[in-house]
Amino acid sequence: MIDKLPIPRWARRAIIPIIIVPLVVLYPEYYTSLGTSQLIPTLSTAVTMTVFVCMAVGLNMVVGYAGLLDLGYVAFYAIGSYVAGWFASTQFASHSIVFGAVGVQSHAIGIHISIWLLLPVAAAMAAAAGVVIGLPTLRLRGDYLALVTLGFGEIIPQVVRNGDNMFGTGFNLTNGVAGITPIDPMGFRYLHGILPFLPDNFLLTPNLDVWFYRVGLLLVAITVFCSIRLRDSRLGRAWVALREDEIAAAAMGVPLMQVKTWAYASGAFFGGAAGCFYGVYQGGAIPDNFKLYISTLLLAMVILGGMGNVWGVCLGAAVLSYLNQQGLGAIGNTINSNFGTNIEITKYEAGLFGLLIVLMMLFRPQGLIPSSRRKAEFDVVKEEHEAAGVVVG
Amino acid sequence: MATDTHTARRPVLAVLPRVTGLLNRAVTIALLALLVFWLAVNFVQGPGQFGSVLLIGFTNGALYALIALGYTLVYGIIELINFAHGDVFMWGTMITVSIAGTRLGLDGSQSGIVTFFGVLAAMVGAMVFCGILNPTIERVALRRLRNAPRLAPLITTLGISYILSNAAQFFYGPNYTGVGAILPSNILFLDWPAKSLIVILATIPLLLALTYVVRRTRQGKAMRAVAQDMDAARMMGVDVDRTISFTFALAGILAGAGGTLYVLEITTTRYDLGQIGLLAFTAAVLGGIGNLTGATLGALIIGLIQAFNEGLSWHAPGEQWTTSIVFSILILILVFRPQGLLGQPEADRA
Amino acid sequence: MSAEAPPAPTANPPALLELDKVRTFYGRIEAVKGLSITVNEGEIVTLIGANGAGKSTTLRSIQGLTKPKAGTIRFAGKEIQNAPPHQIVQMGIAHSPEGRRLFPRMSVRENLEMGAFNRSDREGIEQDTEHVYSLFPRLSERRGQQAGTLSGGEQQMCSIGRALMSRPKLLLLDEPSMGLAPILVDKIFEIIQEINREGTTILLVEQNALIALGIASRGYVLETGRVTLSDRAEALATNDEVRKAYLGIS
Amino acid sequence: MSTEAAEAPHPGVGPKGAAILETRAARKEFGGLVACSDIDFVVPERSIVSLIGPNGAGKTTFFNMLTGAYKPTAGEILFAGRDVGGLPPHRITKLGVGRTFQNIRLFQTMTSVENVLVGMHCRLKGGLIRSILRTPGVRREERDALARARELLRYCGLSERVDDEYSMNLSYGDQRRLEVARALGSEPTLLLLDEPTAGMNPQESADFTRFVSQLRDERGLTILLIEHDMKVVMGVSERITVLDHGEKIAEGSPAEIQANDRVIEAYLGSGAAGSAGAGSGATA
Repeated sequence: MIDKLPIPRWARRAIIPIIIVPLVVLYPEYYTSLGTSQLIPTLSTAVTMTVFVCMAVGLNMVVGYAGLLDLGYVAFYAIGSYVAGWFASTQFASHSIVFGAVGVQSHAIGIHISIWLLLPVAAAMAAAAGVVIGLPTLRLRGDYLALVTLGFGEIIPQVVRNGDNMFGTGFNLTNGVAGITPIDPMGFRYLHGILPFLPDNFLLTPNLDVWFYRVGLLLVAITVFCSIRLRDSRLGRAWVALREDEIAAAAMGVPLMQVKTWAYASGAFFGGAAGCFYGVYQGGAIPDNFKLYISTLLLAMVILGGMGNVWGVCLGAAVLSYLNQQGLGAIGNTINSNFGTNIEITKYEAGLFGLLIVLMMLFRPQGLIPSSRRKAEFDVVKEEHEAAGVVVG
Repeated sequence: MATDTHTARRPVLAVLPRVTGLLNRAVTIALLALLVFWLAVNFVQGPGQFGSVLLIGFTNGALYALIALGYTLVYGIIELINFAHGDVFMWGTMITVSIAGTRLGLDGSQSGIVTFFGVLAAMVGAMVFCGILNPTIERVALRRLRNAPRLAPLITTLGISYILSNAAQFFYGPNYTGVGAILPSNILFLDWPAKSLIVILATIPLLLALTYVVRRTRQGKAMRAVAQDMDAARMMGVDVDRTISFTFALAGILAGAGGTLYVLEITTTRYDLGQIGLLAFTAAVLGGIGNLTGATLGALIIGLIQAFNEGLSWHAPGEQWTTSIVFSILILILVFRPQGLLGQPEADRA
Repeated sequence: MSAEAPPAPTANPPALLELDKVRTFYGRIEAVKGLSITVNEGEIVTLIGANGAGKSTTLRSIQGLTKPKAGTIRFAGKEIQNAPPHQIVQMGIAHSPEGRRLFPRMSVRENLEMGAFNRSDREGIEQDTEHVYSLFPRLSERRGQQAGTLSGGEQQMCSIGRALMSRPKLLLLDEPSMGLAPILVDKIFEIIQEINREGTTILLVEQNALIALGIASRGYVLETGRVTLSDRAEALATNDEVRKAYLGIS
Repeated sequence: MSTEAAEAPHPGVGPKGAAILETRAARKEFGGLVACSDIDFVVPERSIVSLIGPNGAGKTTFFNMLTGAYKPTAGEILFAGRDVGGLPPHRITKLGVGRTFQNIRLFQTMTSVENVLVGMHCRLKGGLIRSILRTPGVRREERDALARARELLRYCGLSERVDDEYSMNLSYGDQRRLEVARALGSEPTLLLLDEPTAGMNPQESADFTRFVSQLRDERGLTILLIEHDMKVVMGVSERITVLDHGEKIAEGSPAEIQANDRVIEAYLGSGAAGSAGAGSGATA
């Protein structure tokens, strides 16, 4: 429809962002007026959604752009969270280092570095881990590579779970199953000094969530921006070439190892930042959060949204993280209260989630908003498929 | 090393691979020596314990092999990691519990013959169930995606995995369920747990039967043909869809049998047991995915690693490190042999 | 020219294969656009045309590998456009595809056995295997060798031999000369003629129009999915346009 | 090699006639199988050399050694006087070896322009951080690269219409041309063409033959090609090397090769190049 209107190309491309961006940015201002339905995402859900969008867009660089299947992305999330845990809590009680942290006594035990400084640190450490994961796998192809990433995704959570007594030395790195908690606050308190019009209660939940949501959106904006810039760069082209045909890419002068490593590192970078932020928001780094389930959930977000397409991935991540966090439960409760049934929908969450994935793959395997490259690929596949007379169903 | 003759021309570059090559070899030998030493000390400290740990290792290995073969069969024919396979296996354990425990009430108190036929019935039941379940999954959810880019069917199997484990939770509840000790735990004077021996002995004919089917029968020939070139197989008159269904059925049957043996050995199971599939899949890759002997070998290695790690007493890291150790070893091996232990090197694609 | 004079078409031979207004899509591209051709019993018919003219797609449509969207394909009187490939093979159509498509990790012998996949007459299979070996003595020497390690010419022989193993009434040959040394091309085409003399009808797709027209009785010229010319082979070989476009003679 | 030596046709590294590529006893084994057996081979600067031989004679294996896809089991491969045996492919490309593939290997879901831009990868410098920031340098480089890519596409005879078309949607002939354009993107001094006329009709082959000569004459490239079409081979090459069973059995000018008994026996057949070579009529 919109294609037919006599609107210039740039304007057409601008219409959707012009509508959507204010809707998203101003969400905290109007969501209470949407009603009291449980289905309306709470601010806490909205913060979680921004975190997952960040991670999914990061993962998309590895999977969608470079075509490297990564089944262990949760490792970077974990690393990000633990960086926050180590450097902004009382974990290392033998030290007392305070640097830029807001709301922490200047002689508090433990290391307390401003979260704002830790975000890039966490991202960088995750990126370094991405390189480490990438290095031994550089000679591997396809599914072997996937398995190694899966392995790292299993090893890192296990290390943090067992890390309260590293190899029997008694050194407590991660505080084991209990995790590191609490983590220092983000430091929004500082705003009170510079923005005098803020009410006194702005630091109380849920008012505080508004600020987390804004920071989350900022992270999303940065991630998406970098992702698009990289996609359109020399490196981005090399990634697509690598995905299409490794041998031809190498013969055209693309250094495979370097380019793959950069893909892992850039993907991990944003996973680390998001993990750090989420750790602060949740107030702790808890091993139970870092399960294979998260890796697969993220992968599903990328694929359902439309692999390779940043906007599709954002949408996929928003939808799935909403469903995962609040939506499925809310839908169940709504059904129960309207039909007098007594379904404990949380019990079926995993199954429903699985069903959603399967149905989506059966009926729209190219994702919600596929990239044009994917679409081209799928069009051919679909036609061939119909031509081959494969019975559908 | 091929670079020897180049030494004069570019000394640094030519020597580098030699040095890293030597280093690699030295590290490998050192690691192996350490492993042997560790095992030897453990053996000397407690030969009896060592023996039973070895047996547990082989038993685990046999169980993993039955699951790993399912991964390898399916991967071999359509190059798909079937993430739902572990859950099919889990359903095999559930069906076994239903038949042997709930319906037949086996608990080890029955006579040998009753137990034997009861177990056999449970096993056949589990094999039939999984042998139908697996091709049904293929038919309903995967066939449509036969020509789609590879991640689409992969993610579908993830979804199915969630559905299967959730369904098990629905029918069997969120807690462990299981059977009594159906099999005797001692044989005569031997200190070894008999049930472990039985599990190993029951696995052998299954593996031989599989080998026969793949190597000798018409369907096996069709499977190999489809695996090597699907279109060419079609041109030869092979019904490709049927062959793929058959392969899924074979994988399911093995998983079903594995499920029964698992329940006999471990006696309990739960809806999330499918995660064990991860280890089995690792075994398949370790051995060289697509290679049947490789999957069995990989499964034995992983079974032994797990048993040594969890069972030995002298400086064994213990159960909480098993996954990390298994994956670390896998990564190490893949770095040196990217195609797995018995896998074929990547075909010449240039 | 080493090829012999083409056999004269018989008076009114029965049509073994008839394509009637067949349309086939490859991806989004309509590769075959309403194609009608006839192959009579005992003939060698060739399809010539540039790359992308739809020659291979036509063969794939006949074998049921790529289903036509419209039109009918009749083989020995029966409509087969909706039959699955394995049934079409059983009816008596065999295919030696472009690029040979052998099973690389099976031996020559196993490849030949795959060709007889739908047969169960052991003796007959044994006989036919020997017959293939007598047509291609090279294969006999290499019977235990993995097909993936054969040279190009040997692979081509194995591919044709494999197709013969189903005792086809109609043999579809796709680019048998591709990538072969000139010396081998002559040899392969001699054998193709011999196979034809033994009673197998052949539909030949070939880039090398000169040699194809040399052994065929009739030919069709395809351009972008349509037949633009059809005639007896000798007539095509002397047709000015064909000479210019496909024979490289101006 | 300067990375910015783009505009002018390549001056060439040395005087015409000096060897730009030389192999000494280059050998490749797979398991026990010897695919290339101790091949001595010389390609003079700015010449056009063909490699012929039956399928499976080791030609493509030999190519793969030259481009770094395979590491030679033994022997030396000297490019511009430097031993490149066993270097990774991208390094060899950067030194100035470009190639095309026997069965076209384009990046299918990339446009024609993008394909050529990937070919230019090793001549561009935009790194990760600077790409994100899109510094003026990167911006300029990208703009120039784009212009150069379009220029190369035109040079290879592709119309503007295909610039933004996915390469998978191009016609067969255009795909072949695009492969050459992509290889030229890396600014090679030596171009390896692996059966470039496979699947072309005689007309197209003849056009392509002219194009190969033009590449040498206008851009100063050295060209090594594997080819089955005797008309192309005899028409364009200055020297021909014949491989059979992984061994070099003959080497010389087209006329010498056509008259060589061993070549006739192993490859050409008694009808010589005249009868069977794809459509090469007696008028050739």
